[in-house]
Amino acid sequence: MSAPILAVAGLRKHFPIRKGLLLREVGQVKAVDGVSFAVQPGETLGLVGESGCGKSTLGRTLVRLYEPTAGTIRYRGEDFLALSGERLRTMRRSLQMIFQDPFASLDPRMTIARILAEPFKVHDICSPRECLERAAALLETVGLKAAHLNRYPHEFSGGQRQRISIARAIALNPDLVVADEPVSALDVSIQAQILNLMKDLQQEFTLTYIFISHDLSVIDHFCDRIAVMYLGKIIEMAPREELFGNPRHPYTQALINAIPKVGQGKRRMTQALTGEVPSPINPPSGCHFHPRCPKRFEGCDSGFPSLREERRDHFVACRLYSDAVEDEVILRSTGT
Amino acid sequence: MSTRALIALALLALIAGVLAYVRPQLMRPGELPTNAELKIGITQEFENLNPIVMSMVATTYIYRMVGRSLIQLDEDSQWLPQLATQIPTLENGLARRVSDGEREWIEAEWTIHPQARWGDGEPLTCRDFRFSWEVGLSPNVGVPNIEIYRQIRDIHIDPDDPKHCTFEYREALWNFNRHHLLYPLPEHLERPVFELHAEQPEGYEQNSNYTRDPTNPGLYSGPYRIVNLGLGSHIILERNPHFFGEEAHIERIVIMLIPNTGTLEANLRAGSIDMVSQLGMSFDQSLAFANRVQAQELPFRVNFQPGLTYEHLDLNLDNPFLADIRTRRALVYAIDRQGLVDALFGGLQPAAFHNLAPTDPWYTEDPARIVIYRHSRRKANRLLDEAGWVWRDDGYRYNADGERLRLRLMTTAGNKVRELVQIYLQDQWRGIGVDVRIHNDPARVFFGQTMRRREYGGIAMYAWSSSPENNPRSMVSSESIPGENNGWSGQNYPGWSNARVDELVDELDRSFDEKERLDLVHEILWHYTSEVPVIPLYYRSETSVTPINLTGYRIPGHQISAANHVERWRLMDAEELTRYRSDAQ
Amino acid sequence: MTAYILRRLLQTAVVILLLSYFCYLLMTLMPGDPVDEMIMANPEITSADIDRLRALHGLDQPVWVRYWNWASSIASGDLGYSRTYRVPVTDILGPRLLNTFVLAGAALLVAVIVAIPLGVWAALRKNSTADYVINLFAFAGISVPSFWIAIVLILVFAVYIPIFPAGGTGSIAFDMTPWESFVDRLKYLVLPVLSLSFLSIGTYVRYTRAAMLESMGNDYIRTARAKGLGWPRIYLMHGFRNALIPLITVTALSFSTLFSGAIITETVFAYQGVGQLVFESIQSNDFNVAMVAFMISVSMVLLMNLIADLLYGVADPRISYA
Amino acid sequence: MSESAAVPKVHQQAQYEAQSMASILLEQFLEHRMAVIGFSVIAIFLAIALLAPVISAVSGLDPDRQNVFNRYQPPGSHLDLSTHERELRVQTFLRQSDRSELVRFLADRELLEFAVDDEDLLYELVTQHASIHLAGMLLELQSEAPDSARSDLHALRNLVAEFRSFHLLGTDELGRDVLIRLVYGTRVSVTVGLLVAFVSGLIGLLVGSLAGYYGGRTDAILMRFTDALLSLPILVVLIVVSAIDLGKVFGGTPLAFIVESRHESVIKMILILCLFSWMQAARLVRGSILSIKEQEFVLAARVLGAKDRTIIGAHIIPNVIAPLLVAVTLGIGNAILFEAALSFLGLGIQPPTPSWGNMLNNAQEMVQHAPTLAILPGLLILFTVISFNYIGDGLRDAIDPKSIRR
Amino acid sequence: MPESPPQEAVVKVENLQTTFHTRIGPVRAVDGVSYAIGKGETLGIVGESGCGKSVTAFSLMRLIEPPGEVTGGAVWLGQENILEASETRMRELRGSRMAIIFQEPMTAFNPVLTIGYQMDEQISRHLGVSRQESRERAIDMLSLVGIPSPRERYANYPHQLSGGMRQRAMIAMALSCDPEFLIADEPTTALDVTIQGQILELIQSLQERLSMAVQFITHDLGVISEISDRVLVMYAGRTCEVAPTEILMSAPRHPYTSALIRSIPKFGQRVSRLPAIEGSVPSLYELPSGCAFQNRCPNAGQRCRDSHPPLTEMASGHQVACFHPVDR
Repeated sequence: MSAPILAVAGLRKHFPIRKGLLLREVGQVKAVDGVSFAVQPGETLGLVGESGCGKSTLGRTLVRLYEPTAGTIRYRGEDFLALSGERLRTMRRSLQMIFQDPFASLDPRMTIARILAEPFKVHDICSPRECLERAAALLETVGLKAAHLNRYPHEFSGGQRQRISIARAIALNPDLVVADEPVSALDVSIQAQILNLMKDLQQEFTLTYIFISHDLSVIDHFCDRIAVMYLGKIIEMAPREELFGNPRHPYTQALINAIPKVGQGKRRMTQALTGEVPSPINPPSGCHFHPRCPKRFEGCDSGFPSLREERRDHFVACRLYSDAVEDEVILRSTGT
Repeated sequence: MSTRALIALALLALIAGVLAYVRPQLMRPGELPTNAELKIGITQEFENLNPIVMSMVATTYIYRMVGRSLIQLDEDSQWLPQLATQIPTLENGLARRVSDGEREWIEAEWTIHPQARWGDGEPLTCRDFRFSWEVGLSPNVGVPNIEIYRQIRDIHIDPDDPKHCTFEYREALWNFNRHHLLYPLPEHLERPVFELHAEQPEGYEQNSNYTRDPTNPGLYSGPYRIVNLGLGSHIILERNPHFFGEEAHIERIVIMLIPNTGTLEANLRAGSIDMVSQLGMSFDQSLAFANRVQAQELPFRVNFQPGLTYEHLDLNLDNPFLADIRTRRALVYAIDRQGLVDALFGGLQPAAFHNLAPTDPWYTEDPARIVIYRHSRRKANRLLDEAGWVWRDDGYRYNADGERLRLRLMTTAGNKVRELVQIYLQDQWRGIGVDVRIHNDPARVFFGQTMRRREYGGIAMYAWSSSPENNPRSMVSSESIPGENNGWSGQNYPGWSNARVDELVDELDRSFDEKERLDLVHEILWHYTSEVPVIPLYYRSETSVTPINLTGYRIPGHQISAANHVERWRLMDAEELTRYRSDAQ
Repeated sequence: MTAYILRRLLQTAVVILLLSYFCYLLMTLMPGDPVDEMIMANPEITSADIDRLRALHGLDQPVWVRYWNWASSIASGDLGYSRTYRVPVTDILGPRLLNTFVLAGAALLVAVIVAIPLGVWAALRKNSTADYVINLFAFAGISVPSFWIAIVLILVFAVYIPIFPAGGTGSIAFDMTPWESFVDRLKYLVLPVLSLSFLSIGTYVRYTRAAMLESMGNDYIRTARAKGLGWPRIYLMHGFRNALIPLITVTALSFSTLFSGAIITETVFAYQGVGQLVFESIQSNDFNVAMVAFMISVSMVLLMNLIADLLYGVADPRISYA
Repeated sequence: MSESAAVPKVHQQAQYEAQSMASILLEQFLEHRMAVIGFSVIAIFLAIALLAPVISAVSGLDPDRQNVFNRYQPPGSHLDLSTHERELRVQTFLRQSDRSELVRFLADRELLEFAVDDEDLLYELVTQHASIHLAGMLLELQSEAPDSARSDLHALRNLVAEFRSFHLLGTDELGRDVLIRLVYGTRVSVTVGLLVAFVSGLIGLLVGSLAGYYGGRTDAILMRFTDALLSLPILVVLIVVSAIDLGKVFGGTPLAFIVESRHESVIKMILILCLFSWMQAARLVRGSILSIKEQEFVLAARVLGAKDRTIIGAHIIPNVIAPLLVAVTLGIGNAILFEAALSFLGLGIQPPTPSWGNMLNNAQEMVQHAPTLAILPGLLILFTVISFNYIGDGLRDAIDPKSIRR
Repeated sequence: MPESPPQEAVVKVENLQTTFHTRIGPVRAVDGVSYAIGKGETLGIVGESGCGKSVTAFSLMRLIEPPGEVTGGAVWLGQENILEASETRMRELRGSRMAIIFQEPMTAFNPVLTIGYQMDEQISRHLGVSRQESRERAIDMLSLVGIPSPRERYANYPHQLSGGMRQRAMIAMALSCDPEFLIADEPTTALDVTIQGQILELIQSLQERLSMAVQFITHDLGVISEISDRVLVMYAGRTCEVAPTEILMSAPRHPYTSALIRSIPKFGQRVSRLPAIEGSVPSLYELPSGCAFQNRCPNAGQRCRDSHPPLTEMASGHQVACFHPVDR
């Protein structure tokens, strides 16, 4: 088992809710609430969940766009959260992010040349002239033409912009890229192009991806290992075939069941999950999922079940499989 | 009406564009005002009419209609008794010089008019004067000018006749009897208030009947009394049935405060006021209005009367440039005062040679007694040449040190006439190479700070208004130069110091001989005009607009306003007016 | 809701307190003081007199002492004494306040009545000639100097076509019936109200138009059309109802502008209102009057802000004041 | 594996021409008809303002030259110069070079027998006669003049020819030409407007960026302060503040030169207006920063490791500038209006410096006697402000991100 | 269950053309689309963004606003060509005989009016019933779409409901006047996958109960294949292919349809690389002459560049607009 490139333990990100004259904290949005996992070099970890489950917050916390409330992030064994200043800036080079909205993620007032040269400028890597050359090379790497360099983002289609975003993310030769719903804003015919591009880049630059999406089909296609999130917590995590072939958690089962499947013809949608995702400000007691769970039983409403390795590399947090309730146990790193 | 208004609004832009070429339509006020009511417009704020604390000019104007003082000045600048029956003088024996060997003072016998009564019928006696004197000396009452009361050491009321009393003065001054500013207060109404609040600062003013119950008829002793008072808005007067003098002709007088001169004029033309008092239009406006009255035969008369107000320039003698008398004289010579008054005032405000007004009995224009500077740019230039100021190509003069002859000219901001004159002067002095910079302060800053502390650096323009036969001590005596030593008192703002003049002002106070006083004054004037600490400009004229049928009206040209004779005002009817006009022709 | 109002009132009170000190400081930073008024009126006043009067009025004390005295007397309900008019401030302020409310209220009403239909019309006929004309009118409204429009109004309606009085608050007469005096007051109000509302009309037309355009571009308008609703219902209940939300704020917040405008309007028309009084009292150093009027206006503005927020909540159910 | 094989080629999108941001904005701005008209008006006014000295030189009109005997003349008047002004000119004429031959010649012609000395000859000559006659007289003398005096005589005749001036818009309360004063007034008013808007935009940018970027307590304090200032009735505050004497504020400091300058009141006006007109801009900047700060492109820059300074400079400021520019443009109009209002009340620009506002100051009471004096400056203010407002409107439309995306 | 062409069409669209008059010139957003939907049938319309599927829906409701305009064709609702109907008549039809559900339930509801009010105005407008009756009906509809405690929800504002509930309310409102024709314009795109399932189930069950004709618009091939009887594929404003769902999904004939189906990741069918369609959808401003798909099409020939391929019937109910259809 090789050393994980990224190991996260007990990560929490709570957003305070402030109110009143003195802006006192009256509550917290527990967007990420005790998440632990590890990523092996070169693999693609999928994070899947419905809106509001905290997957994007988790992604942003991983690259320290948000400072976590608690927990640790170790990058190649080094405590990423302890870094600051110049060391942090240097470390950032190997940890990049791709954003969801191809329209918002490019500064509308910059040319593509400036956008792509920015990573080099920020780290003072090369002369302006060389920056431009590198930017042109990047553009070609992601399948655009160097001639596009002096255009503005608004002159490109969504797919092209997402290519530019990807180009910017890989500019500094990162090891790990967090991709936050990189294809969900794109047309179906463009999705495939981008997914293929990302795959190609992964091979070419031996990238590790953390791929965040709400679309199980995309996740299924793209990821090696998948973590399912619900209200700030990982409730199931397993390699792809294992998870989809043998989902254990009732929520995962319901999710898989809800996916509309192409080519199966008209069918009656049944067994759809009832109810909706509760608010992360006041999550249900016990297992957050229990109010919607078709298999709930007595006891599900007290103590959140801990994430346990139910089978090899298959972790589930559900009382159906173990009575263990979560405490501050930090999970050992897992790997293939 | 609203339809008309709407249509008019739609045409607004069009009308505005062509206005310049449209001859304004004549607007005739409906009918001539009658003796039933006269509406007077003023632009200056007035306060409540407590005579002892009033300090605004508009208030004194109005007060003259509702209250009387001990003596008065008539339109010909003659001192006459008003509430008194007679003015005591040394000559008529009612006053005498008294001495206890150490000090000398005067005692004078005053008798109040036997018919004099307050508006509620209560007799007006020496007690009321004694009471007002008491109040005036109270440390908790904000009397503007305490000297009026302080000069009297005591008032002894005849125990048998409260209408008769003796004033005991502190000093023996020749002008002891000038009590035109000594007003009675109705003791029967005001004493209780005063006694209740005497210990509290401003307690009397705040609780006086003049403040709390201004329409109480017992507060007023003049031909009119107040029936309605809207501070900052209007005041309505009606004939006082208890007035002891001749009965007023006009039944009701409404005084409306319209602070904006343009609006004032529009109101006059629209007929919502009949008359504009002296405290109304600006001079420029009056001039233009007079032309219009003539051209369009409007039923108004525009009155101009040169007054005691003397506009002048103070030269700061601490300024190194102005310390040189040649520079000062050059500045006088360079100004065409006659040209100034002709051009800006249509010649209706007379040019001044010195500080005394033409209506003052002490006035002189005799070239043998004063120095007269007739406009001559050449003389001015020569003087500056002599003083070492040489022309440079930029059109200004420079001294040997390369300093430009630059002076700051200050006046009260917002006074349009002064600002006009200022610009005129700036232009005139540019002609002799003097660079004059204009810098104006708001009036309160100008008088409260700039002048009082003599911070004006170069030249300051403002006016003095003094009663006739007034000792100019506070303007010319070296003791009156404001400074630390005298607590910034006095109005010798130029900082002029002349030992002989100091002697002369002292002598003037002590001289009881009219002829001798005249000589003393003229000697002061000679020094004053010769050394030019001050450049006289012109005497301000008071202007007013009256309805064409108003008779008995005259602007006196001194500080006791036309309203003093309000009971003589009369509005002729149309027939009488025609007769009057044909008589005049 | 109550808690919210209380909290806001508390905040407002703090702001008013701080602003009052700031204003007091500003006032005293102005050179000169009330006694200087007397000096101007009376050249024969002596320096001793001046010092005596200054001490009498407490003007020789340091600023914060004077502020403290002033503030504590205000707190005890005594608004002070006007040195210009020599009466209690309440006596002079009361009627003026009423006049200004009448003026500002009428102007606001006129502005709203004129501007909102125009704005809605312009929005519904976007890019039509009517839209251009209304826009031009609105731009003229926000661009014209208010004193100038006042002068032009006087020139046109009081001088050339003399149908309205040139200035003043009302005729001074005894023998008017209540109806006559009402009409009389109305006549005096027309020109000031016109000139004061001109600016507001411009502002409101622009905001109404923008809000209406924005509202009409929303998806729910399409829903309303898809439901088969008639145009009046779509415009009013769906379009305008939503445009109202920003408008309420703008209207309430324009109070400050209206007050500033009132100073000019009242000065030009010699209208006896607070605006003119503030100007006069600042000019003549009548601190008590100026401060009280000033504080009233600031409080009004802050109060209007609060009311705007509350109305916002009424108009928009999405806002809650928990 | 090779890139070309792995990465699908994207078709060249021929439909987009490479276009700079500025040209896109320009194109969109040009679509706003009123904004273009407004811009042209402003351009003309600016040109007039810049060329004021040239206009003055060409027309021979001077904003400060008085003609006090010809006050309040209606538009289209032909007037003679004031005596004083003529004297001044002769004085200059005499100082230019030795004119003794000319003076002697004129004296010989017994035109000026009463004069005291030679120099006064000319003063008397030019002040005693109407300039039309004078020019005729001098023309007649031309043939008789000796060679030595001929050129001087010619020069004198040219000088005299200028004594008659034409006043297209009439004269004001001191007989000054209204047109040229309006031209110079444009200078002052527009300068005040531009400077105030620019400086308060800068202040607003500073305060707003501090508040918006750092947030928290800095934000709370700065914004409460801004809100408090906004709740003040601005005109009242301006009235109070304009009474404060700069001389006392700057006395003894290096800024004292301001007080000494000819344009003290202009500078004071600018300072005062700047102090109280940055709040809207600050709020605007703060608002846009708050939204831009959360935009993904800023997050992306942070992930790249960009420093705060870089992010502010490269991403936030450029994106804030555009809306700020709109606010500044609209602010120009407001500043001009405030300047005019204060000058109208006599608290702003002090005479003799002409500004549109102070030209109106005197005009109100004379509105019935000289309506042009009241109408013209007001119209200019209206046109200028409305133009700036339309330009602002056009800019706002142009920079609207919705329209940039097409 | 094999689908047969509808015997009696509730709605029939013939050669619909919708044009937008833009600055650059007129743009055909919908160009000659024809189809018919029978009672109880669901027609799925699928395509990428900008292909004109929503514009088709709005054209049918005559909700296109300037600068857009329906420039040709006919839409028969029963015996009536509604493109020629007066606006007054349209107002009667909209919301009563034909209704639409929008993509984003948050913005489609007026935020400042209660759900109940917004339903009432439609019910009382079309059914002319009393306040009380319309209220009862609205509450009935709310409970019909599975909203718990409908009486309370009736008085709620839209923001007080969750996304799924809002969409249910939207459906309740659309169906409140018993429409015979329902357009669902991407009704589940904004929803989470579990909620999407619920909504799809609801639409299905309601359609069965009310036997409406449903036009279901989406870009999601998974959704479309699960809900619709027939599918119409649009590309750049034109129809590429119409076929019964199962046939289309299993044996698409148009190269675009075929590539599109292959390019999406399908759950449980793993491939190492997705066969992507190269390039991107051409802008409507600069459509090439001939087939709009020519630049991305592997089969394209000269003929494709010269002229539009007509929609031809390949098999019963299977029409394809292609000169070089994919062989199966």
